[in-house]
Amino acid sequence: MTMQAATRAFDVSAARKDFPILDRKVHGKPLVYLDNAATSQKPRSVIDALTKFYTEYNANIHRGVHFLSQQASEAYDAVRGKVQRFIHAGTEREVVFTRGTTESVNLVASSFLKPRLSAGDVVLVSAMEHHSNIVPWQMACEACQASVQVIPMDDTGTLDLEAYRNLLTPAVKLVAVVHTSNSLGTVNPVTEMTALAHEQGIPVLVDGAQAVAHGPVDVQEMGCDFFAFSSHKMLGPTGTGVLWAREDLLESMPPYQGGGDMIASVSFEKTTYNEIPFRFEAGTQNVADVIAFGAAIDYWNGLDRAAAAAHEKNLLAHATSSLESMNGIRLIGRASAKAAVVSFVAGGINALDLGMYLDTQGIALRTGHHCTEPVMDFYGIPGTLRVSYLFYNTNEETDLMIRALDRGISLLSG
Amino acid sequence: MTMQAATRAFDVSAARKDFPILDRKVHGKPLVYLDNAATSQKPRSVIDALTKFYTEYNANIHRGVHFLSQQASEAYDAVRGKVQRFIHAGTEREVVFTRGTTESVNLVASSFLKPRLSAGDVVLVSAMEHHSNIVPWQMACEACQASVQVIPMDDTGTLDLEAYRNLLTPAVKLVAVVHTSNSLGTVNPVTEMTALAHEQGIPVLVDGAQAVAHGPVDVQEMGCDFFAFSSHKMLGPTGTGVLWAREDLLESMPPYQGGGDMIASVSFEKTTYNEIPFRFEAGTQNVADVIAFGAAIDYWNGLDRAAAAAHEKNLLAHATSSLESMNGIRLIGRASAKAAVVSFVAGGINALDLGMYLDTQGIALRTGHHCTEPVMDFYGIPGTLRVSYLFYNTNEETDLMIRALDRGISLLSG
Amino acid sequence: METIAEREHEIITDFGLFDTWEEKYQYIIELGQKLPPLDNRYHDDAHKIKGCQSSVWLRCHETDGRIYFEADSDSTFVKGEIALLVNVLSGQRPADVASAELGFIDAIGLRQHIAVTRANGLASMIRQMKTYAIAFESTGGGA
Amino acid sequence: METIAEREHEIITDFGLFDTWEEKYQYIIELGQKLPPLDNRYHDDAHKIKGCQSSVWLRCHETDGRIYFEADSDSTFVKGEIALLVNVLSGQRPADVASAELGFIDAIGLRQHIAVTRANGLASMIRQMKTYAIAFESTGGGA
Ligand SMILES: Cc1ncc(COP(=O)(O)O)c(C=O)c1O
Ligand SMILES: Cc1ncc(COP(=O)(O)O)c(C=O)c1O
Repeated sequence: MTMQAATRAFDVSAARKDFPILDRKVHGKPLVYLDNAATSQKPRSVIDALTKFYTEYNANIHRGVHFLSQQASEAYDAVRGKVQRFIHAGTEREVVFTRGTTESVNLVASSFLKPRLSAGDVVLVSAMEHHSNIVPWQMACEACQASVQVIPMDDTGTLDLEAYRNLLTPAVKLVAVVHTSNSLGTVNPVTEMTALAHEQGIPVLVDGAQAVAHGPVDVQEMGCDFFAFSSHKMLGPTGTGVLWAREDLLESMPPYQGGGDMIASVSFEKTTYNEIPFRFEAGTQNVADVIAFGAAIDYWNGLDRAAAAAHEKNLLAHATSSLESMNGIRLIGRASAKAAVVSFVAGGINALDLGMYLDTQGIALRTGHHCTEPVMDFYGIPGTLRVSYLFYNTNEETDLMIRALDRGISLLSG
Repeated sequence: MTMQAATRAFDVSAARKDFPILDRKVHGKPLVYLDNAATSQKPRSVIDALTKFYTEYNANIHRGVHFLSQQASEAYDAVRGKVQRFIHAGTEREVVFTRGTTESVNLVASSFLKPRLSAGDVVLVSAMEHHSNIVPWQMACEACQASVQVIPMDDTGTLDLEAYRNLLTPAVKLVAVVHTSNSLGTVNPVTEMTALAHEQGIPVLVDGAQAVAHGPVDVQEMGCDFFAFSSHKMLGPTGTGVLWAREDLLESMPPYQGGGDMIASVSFEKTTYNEIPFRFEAGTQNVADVIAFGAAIDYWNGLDRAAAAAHEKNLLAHATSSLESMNGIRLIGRASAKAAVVSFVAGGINALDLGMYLDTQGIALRTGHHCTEPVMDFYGIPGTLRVSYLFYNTNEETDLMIRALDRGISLLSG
Repeated sequence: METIAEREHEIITDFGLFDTWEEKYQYIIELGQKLPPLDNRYHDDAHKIKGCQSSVWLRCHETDGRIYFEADSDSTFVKGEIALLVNVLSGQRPADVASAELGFIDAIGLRQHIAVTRANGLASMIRQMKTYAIAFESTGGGA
Repeated sequence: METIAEREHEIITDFGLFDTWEEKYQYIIELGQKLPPLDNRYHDDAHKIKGCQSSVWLRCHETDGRIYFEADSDSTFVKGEIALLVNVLSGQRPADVASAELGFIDAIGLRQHIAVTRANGLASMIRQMKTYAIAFESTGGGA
């Protein structure tokens, strides 16, 4: 990519036209959707893919000899290749469809970690993990008298790599770290962190739930062993997501759930399992949503991602400086490498009250702990307000939010 | 319901109009869809519910203060009540949303059975189970040196209740039995079987994957402890389904997967879990599909189910007698209590070859073991051809299938 | 002393003046800001209501067969909701509180607008108020 | 002896005569019915191809630097597919078989019409044929 390409302006109004929901009103006001870290909105092509599937070729897959089943199977199977190319995986066989990031992490905790875990062992996570990248490890560790240890961060929300290095002891059986934090916006140096873990022979899982929507991902370059993400946060439907795992590790893992399609043959005496990745996809697959997820990847491929990233950088800079210039606002998370996510608290004002006021103005943002309670405990706050952007957002939306925030703060201080 | 109501003719052409896909052509011929046991087609209202969600109120649920999140949360939560009423459960708290039947069974195997299983214990399943109601038990038993034992059936595909009685020993920790067999059509006496198991204090899981589309279900009347089914087989979207479990059992079960929304609070020192049923729904829920599943239940509620059942009975009778009158056709599964599912083999002719020929005629049926390999082993056949009906099918479709079958058989015998 | 139904009716009439959710929200915030504070010594676990996303403390006492509520929250909006409940239920007979249906909450369009977690909080508050009322009905004791 | 490309071209021409999938299906069935049977003693595990939904047995031998295939299946359609492959690959030089791209499968519209499980079966057959060819290339042995 040339500098030229990267600096070509992103055509945000064209992009907005692809997202039907962005035209709607809320409480009589135009919707300002700034809750993208919770879930993204969907382009028309994704919604149409669902309609097309159900009106034209809905069928159960992989075992049907008839045309609809064939068409559905091909469409479903083709998405595996799309995912492979999207994250630059070595082969399709490394792509497992799951319900989403949470299930991907649970699958690794159950099929990879648990059989390798003994008393005294350690799973290393960072201080800014989402509950979905904490609780599955706690559950696995509890069952084996192992423990979860924490890579500390500083007040800006930056991980302490020196401390991390020292934590990489032989007891560590896995490092599980978030690529892009959903509550702080921090982008962690996962490539470097993976390399450090690998020096000690420790495998690494990267939680990519937020990362995939904010820039290209290359799992081979990153070097990690597992990469988990959700369709719904990257323009696709709810109900599906991906576990990418290195082929040799996946081969070594026992199945997670049992049922149809994950078997080679079943008898009451002896059941043998299918090959990877099918071994990990028991039961009727979420066919429609996987196919629509494929449409979401097509949408990303049609987007000028460099320009979109530059646009998001601009959104982040504008939101940060606007909020900084307001009285009583304290930004939570000031890492130098940050995605377009801004958390803040407004003096002594209750975040929910303020969030509700913004809602009366049609502005959707999130308040609370964002499923990262340990982060809130770290900062000694019950929660934050969080604005989180995607390429279809505008600085005008930020300005509307800032004005409403201002009014809300005076109302609630009164 | 009065006899009058039950015998009012079902308006099948009106019903067909609700299913857009039934108008399509395959290989230039009108689609004849007789693969409903694999998956059902979807009424327009279900497809529209998905579109409406994504174009009007897509948001992440349960933690959002803003209007869209609120609207989505309410719509999602309302489906729990719909499911409760649909299966006549005692309370909404007993309804867990899963990916489908397979995951529901795995959840019970992992969170209910495994902690209660010791070496020498037994899980009792029937000879006609779907792989999804075999493999999860095998996996759990293998981990605990317990075993899966089998309730035998006779040549008609009817379970041997005398043998069942004798198998109900103190070693049995769970009975898992299919309500309606997907490969034989047999409707098992699950109420009676549950009562017998309960006399010995043994809990019962009923696999309702096929049952829910063929008649009303009342889990309280049935008396079972767990009931599992899939949305996609009952007019709803792929990717969701239900585990119903008796409240006290569910309360006693540890979580299945860890992550967002299934927790009460998380810290690195101590995590506490949410109450039922949320404890079992980790991560971002399949919001859109659950809501569209609700639309499917609405559709069932708007249907004259007694008339639909009578119509299906008629379809079954016609298909059975038509196939019986053909040379060389052998019906597999001749239980007296049968749903509208007919499996058969055609002399020495390869089922796949015949299925492919029917496909050239636009006729979609299934060939193979239908994820019930032990049933095929029992009959000593590699697989069957299977036609499976839903209320929107017609006897004319059966006639088209029979004529094509006739031509296919002569072609392949040549 | 007005009945519960009469008080609910008044609130419904008040809210009838507002066209938008914004106005209702502001009115509830005002009610919250005007709610008399609960003495600090009652901000403890014994008086805390479980199941609310915000912290809510509730205390009540009985005088002459009537039940009186005082409450507080870290959220002004929740205080406004409490103010509405206190307005309707405080000073009523325990039996009437225990059996109150509180249709005004739906009538003023509160439930449609507040997030589900909030609605659960509201339900928890109501449940706790009724629990107190039932306790008074049978024992006449304070909490 | 025609080259692989020439044989593929002929098959593509043949299939060009058919308008519908039904006709193509029938033609493949006819080819399957005409495929010379494989001697029964080769219907064993050593000659069975893994990864096919139907049972498929494949055997080959070399004469004068050319490789010859014989095969059988319990499915007539699969036998038809085998007949197409045998037609194209039997009697060719091992090196040519090993490097054949077999574009005719897509060109005659076979892949779009056969179920994915079948397509995998076809892929397994081709893979096995090429494996034999490679073995002959290096060792000249029979299978
Ligand atoms: C009887 C029976 N049980 C279980 C299943 C598994 O359901 P699913 O694949 O939707 O999880 C099916 C359908 O495939 C079935 O027919
Ligand atoms: C960083 C991070 N990890 C994990 C998750 C869990 O993803 P999901 O809820 O889609 O399973 C989320 C989103 O909720 C997230 O932001």
